[in-house]
Amino acid sequence: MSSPETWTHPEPGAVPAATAAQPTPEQVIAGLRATTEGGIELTQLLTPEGERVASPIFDGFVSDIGAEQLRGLYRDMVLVRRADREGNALQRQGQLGIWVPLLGQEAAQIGSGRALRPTDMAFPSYREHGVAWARGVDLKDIFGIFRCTDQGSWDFQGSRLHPYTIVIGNQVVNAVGYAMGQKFDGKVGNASHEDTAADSDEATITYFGDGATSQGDVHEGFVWSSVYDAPVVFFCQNNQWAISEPTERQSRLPLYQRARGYGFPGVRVDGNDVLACLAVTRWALHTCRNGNGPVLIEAFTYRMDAHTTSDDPTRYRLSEELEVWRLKDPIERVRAHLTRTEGADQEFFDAVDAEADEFAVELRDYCVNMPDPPPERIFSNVYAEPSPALDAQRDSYLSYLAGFESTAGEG
Amino acid sequence: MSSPETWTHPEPGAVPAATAAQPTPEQVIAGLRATTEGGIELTQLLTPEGERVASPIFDGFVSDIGAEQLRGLYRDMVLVRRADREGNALQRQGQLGIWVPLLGQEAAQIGSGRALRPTDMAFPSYREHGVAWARGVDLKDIFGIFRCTDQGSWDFQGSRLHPYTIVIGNQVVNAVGYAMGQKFDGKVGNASHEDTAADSDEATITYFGDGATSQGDVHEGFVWSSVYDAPVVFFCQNNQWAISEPTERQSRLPLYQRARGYGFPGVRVDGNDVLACLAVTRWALHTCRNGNGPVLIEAFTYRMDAHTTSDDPTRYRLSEELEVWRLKDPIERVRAHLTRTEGADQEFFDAVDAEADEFAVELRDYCVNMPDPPPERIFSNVYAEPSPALDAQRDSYLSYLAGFESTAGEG
Amino acid sequence: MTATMSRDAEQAGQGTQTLTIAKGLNLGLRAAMEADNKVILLGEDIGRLGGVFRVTDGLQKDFGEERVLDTPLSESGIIGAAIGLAVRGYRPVCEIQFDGFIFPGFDQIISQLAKLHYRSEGRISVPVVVRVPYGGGIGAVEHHSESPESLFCHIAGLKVVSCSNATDAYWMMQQAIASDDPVMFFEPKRRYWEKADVDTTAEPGPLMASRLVRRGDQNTTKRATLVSYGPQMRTCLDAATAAAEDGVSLDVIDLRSLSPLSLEPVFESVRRTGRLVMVTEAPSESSISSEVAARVQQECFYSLEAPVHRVTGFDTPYPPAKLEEHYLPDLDRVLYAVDQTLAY
Amino acid sequence: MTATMSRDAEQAGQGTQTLTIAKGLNLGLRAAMEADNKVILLGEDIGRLGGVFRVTDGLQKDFGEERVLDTPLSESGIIGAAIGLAVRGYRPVCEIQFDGFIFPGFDQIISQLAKLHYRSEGRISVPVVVRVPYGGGIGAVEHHSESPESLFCHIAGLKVVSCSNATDAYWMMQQAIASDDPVMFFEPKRRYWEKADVDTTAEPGPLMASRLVRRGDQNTTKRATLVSYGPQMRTCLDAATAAAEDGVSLDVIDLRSLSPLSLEPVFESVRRTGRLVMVTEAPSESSISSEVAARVQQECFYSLEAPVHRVTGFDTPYPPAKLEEHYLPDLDRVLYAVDQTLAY
Ligand SMILES: Cc1ncc(C[n+]2csc(CCOP(=O)(O)OP(=O)(O)O)c2C)c(N)n1
Ligand SMILES: Cc1ncc(C[n+]2csc(CCOP(=O)(O)OP(=O)(O)O)c2C)c(N)n1
Ligand SMILES: [Mg+2]
Ligand SMILES: [Mg+2]
Repeated sequence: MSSPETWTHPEPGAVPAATAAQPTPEQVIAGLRATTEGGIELTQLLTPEGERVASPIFDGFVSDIGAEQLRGLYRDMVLVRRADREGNALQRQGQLGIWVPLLGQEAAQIGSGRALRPTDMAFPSYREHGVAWARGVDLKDIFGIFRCTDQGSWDFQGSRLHPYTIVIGNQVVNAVGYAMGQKFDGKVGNASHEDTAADSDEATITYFGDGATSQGDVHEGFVWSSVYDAPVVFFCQNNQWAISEPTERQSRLPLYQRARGYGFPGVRVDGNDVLACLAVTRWALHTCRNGNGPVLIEAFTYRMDAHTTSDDPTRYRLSEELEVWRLKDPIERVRAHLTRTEGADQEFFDAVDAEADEFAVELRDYCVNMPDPPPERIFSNVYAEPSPALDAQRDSYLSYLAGFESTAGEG
Repeated sequence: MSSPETWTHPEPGAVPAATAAQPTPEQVIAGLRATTEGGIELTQLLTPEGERVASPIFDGFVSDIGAEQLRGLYRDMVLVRRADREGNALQRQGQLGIWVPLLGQEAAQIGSGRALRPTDMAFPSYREHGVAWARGVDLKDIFGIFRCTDQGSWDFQGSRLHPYTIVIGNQVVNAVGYAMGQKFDGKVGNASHEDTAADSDEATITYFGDGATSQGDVHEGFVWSSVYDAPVVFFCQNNQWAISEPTERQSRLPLYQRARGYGFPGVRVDGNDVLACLAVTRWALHTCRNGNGPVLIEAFTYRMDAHTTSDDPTRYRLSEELEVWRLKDPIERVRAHLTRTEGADQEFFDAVDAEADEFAVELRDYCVNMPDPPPERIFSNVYAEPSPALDAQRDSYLSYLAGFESTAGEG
Repeated sequence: MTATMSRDAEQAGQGTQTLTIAKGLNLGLRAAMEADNKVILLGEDIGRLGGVFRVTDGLQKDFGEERVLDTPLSESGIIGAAIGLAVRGYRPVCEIQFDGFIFPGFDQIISQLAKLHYRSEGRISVPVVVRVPYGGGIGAVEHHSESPESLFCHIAGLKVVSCSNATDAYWMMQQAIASDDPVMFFEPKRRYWEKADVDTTAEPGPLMASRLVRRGDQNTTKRATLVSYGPQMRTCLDAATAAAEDGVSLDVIDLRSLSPLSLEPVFESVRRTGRLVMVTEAPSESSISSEVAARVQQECFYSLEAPVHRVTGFDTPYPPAKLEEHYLPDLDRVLYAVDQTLAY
Repeated sequence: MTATMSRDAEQAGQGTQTLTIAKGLNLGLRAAMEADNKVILLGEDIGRLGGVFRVTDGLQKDFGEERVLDTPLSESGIIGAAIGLAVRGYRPVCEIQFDGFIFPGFDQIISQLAKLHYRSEGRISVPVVVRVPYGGGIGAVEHHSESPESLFCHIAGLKVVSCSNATDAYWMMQQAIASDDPVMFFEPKRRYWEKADVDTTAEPGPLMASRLVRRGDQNTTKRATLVSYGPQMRTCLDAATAAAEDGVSLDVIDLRSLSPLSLEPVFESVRRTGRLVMVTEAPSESSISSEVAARVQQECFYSLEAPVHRVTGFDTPYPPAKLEEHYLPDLDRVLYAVDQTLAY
């Protein structure tokens, strides 16, 4: 009784159903317990060793990705990882209040992020620095969040990357609302033929974690999008952990199968395979743009660092786990592939590394020189329209502050 | 691309997925649009014409239901319907503020309610008068809710029927918590063999509607119960409507299939077939008691009356729909079966009707004589422990009131 | 919008008409939808049924299913989707069916709706209106008679308003929709059927302002100020009339804007009368009535001849409706409070 | 409970010890779990990790996975399941990881937790404790520094308490768990590491009581009362010390119980000092600070020589943490307010 199909034809006398406490081996492999195995339904185009695997279903979605494009994806991942490591370092040196590392999730974020068209919209969670990069957001604008000088300062509408959201899962319904708007605006289903999508067609993607799938809002997003055929891709990065809790605390089944209950496609992709993430996300966006409604993608990946710089993962997970996942590193497999199959030489890799070094310096310089916001900021933009009551609070506080200054001046 | 199985193996070049706006005929029949067809996976033991249909899976769960027991179920349904009609009448006559009719849902409620053991627990929504009856609750104690004298006044713990809940779906997580408690108390999985359940084993059932399935809390209940193997039966009465909204506003797929995404069984039963509801619920409770965790039952039924006495369904649904469902009346099919197959005669039916008449009179008498609660009630039981602040509010209000009386006495 | 327009469509902008509050809201919504095709309504049963109070009656018929959405039964989804639509450039108006059902959508209101403009440093506006029929007095079962407005008054970034008459219903609804800020719009459901003459041509003053609606006789020695809003305005106006017969002269102020508060008219009045009775059916603890009292004692310290007196719902859950006449402030309780404050 | 008990197990009930607030809470939880095996903890990361603040450190190890549950990431589920467990006879203690994450669980708190005892006419008790680390000053990102306690103070049926020191942490936690009412337990997260000597043998006074923690010199002419709770108690005590050096004598009161309020000690003090400064980092509008002001002006009208003065967080969302030193009341702002009120 371990396959969902049979659960709609229950056999009361048959063997007991698998339970969360006693999962079947099949369930364990499918991702119930933290594991490196994605199971047989995992879509992979590049093996950890860098070999290209054919996929009749998804190859068509990356037919334009040649050696040059692959180098681009490699560079994206290296730069983003370097920025991420710099974030960690800056936090350790007291330049940031906290850092939320993406280490290990570069492929999931770059692959999906690069699948977007400029007109598509993205609603991130808080770890999506790679997506931000792919959207063309200057990563400097991310650092203010973690330095606690601001709450995100890029051009949200221009870049079509919504602000980060920290309350787990609650951006998901916002993304669905946005996608409904795309549909109401006539930006969906304009293609003359199923194989194409019109240039004017749009879609939305939203990012969340394995832990987030337990939240009511994610469910409500699933319901709304399927009922309104909203063009939204739910991109769940299953990095195996929600802080200290493994995925088994959230589900009996592999998470991509959650979509089955709502009547829209759910697929699992190797989240450490940038090519597969690109292909599968492109396919999903295509489906959305054509008016078929939502798609759930589970990117099976791993959080290789702590949850945040405040976290100490040695308290809850074994280092062996990390070792096994290191062998599946998202960057290494592209490097291997480029070297073996696409003739990339050391010079190329050195050049990318050098660029990354420069990038890190640039970020650091920016970050350490970031000015504190003025106290007025506390009171600004609470409302779009003026509020005399709040203005009075501001004025009174500022004149109180000025009092100190003048006293200081006198003293 | 209309079957969930294929959605985990997407074929990007294939025909487009069905959408909510353009459902496949199969989806329509399966319950996407309000319909009388439950689809091929509907479990039915008694046809609308009263014929007994064999079910290798479920027959074993009603092998003890002979002619006498069926008469009992018939009587249950007739009495409950009569109480329900009396509720409507009392509201029309100004004796109740509102009434929430169960007309058409008698089989779903009596079948599932009678499946419970005394030690099982039930968490109802607000329409479960039939469940209350089956739990042995005096229906008089329901009427105060709708007369607005109280908010339920039966012995909640003794009857193991929790108070009615009006906020849609939010009792579902409470039920799951209770079921977790049953498990922690060692009241689950004590049978020596899979076919039986130990006398000490318990389970919980919770009731909600088709509309409720969209709420985040119902989802969180699904997640928690599957993760903790909580012995809880989710009994969804799909009566085709959430006030004025048909089920298609809530889901693309038949609702019982929602369970597929969580990894526990979901079944659809003919909600107008009391025998099938009894059998399927007994099976589900059995599964729960044995420690296999939750089960979702979708009882495919119909709300034959208005949403409440405040509602006017002619504004949003066609009377033809009601006509078709009348042919599937839950009481009529048992009556036909008893007459044709079990040799029940007119005398039996007359006796039940007479009992129902008496019952109605009794309820009416009780109801119209129900005293208003005293003003002190406003202040009592806000806290389990005394609150001086609130006592002061009470005393001040009561002495204010007393002031009127003394003035009135003087005047 | 379909070609055949209902009669209502012609009713907006036609000079003075006698309207109920419900109809005023309905015509206000209609006018806003006609003026801006980005205005879109979301809610449970608001389309085909026209809402359980018929406030959206006829709108889906005239504006179509993509502008008046019968949504899934999911309040977090309603607010959350509205936010997304607002980010996309729409001006969504959500209906929460009853006061007690707003809580499943609370997180979206607090964490997203109220904060997006602030956290984005003004780059994103979320002009969402959340309509909440609120308050008791309709003989309903649980969760259908609550007054949760104080909770929203505590949250920065939200505008909280309440109308008390058909004219305000008509105009404030349009002003709320036109506002670039999120607005919690509390509708006094038990007054939905109260009528007034509404001039649908002359737009009145600003949305976020309190209003002195009755000025007491300044020559009387027994004077006080009554402050209220929404459903209790009727009670206060009746009390003022009754008090006048007894030689007590009351200023009556309709707060209209509950947050941010605009208390100048209150201060001005209290400085004249020296006495304030604040009336609301919401519970008193940590509430809007506490706020008014706190602010008035601060601003009018030397003018007050008696402490600010509050007449409120009790600090209990809303009781079974058979008891609501005791729970809800009424004419007698207001007059009694006035007497008490005068006797101070 | 496993056979091998950690060293902590021995720490409870051992006379006077120096404890941090976090450790006081931890030992309080432990003592309650030992005393009653129906006490059960639910929350995110509270088991293996011991909570992000380590307040539940070691408890899963000693009491097992069925008494310390690492739950799904779902706050409505946490509160909702706790309610069901309470109905079953358990005494659940929920941890909400940070203040800003309580809102997804708000509906369960408002509609179920606060009301079950009332609506069941006392037939059902829901002795659930909801622990909420709250307040700012820790340099955190959004939603990690909020003070939402006023919202809960407005809701009848909930007890709302906050501890400000290790002794209260230890005892109030046990008292809250022993209470048959639902208790919202607000923990001053930025003071978690402040130490005090705690006597773990002598149970102090009742949970629902305010306490005069410092009595000013009655012979000084410059006198006022400071009222606060939770994280701002430290600030107020420091302010009182500083003021004393300047010849200003301050009574300092720790509210402890935020709802229902027990204000007698406040009234008593204000009747002596004639002046009140209420300090809280929560926003001011429609809040607990409004309530204290409203009640004090009512009860102490003739004693007040200046209006009740409030020092609070501003009516804005919590700002980026680089600005929190401006947002949070500090020694200077409290002293400035004292001066202002004295100058009145
Ligand atoms: C509503 C809410 N509850 C709790 C938290 C605290 N919290 C922050 S991240 C996190 C775990 C999230 O896990 P997952 O969804 O898998 O995302 P990941 O961090 O692994 O990317 C938790 C519990 C929060 N931010 N929001
Ligand atoms: C949270 C919440 N939102 C809205 C309502 C108002 N309401 C009461 S019943 C109902 C429809 C419920 O439909 P369904 O779940 O199918 O149950 P049924 O009434 O058909 O039995 C609605 C919207 C409510 N009670 N609670
Ligand atoms: Mg994760
Ligand atoms: Mg229904």
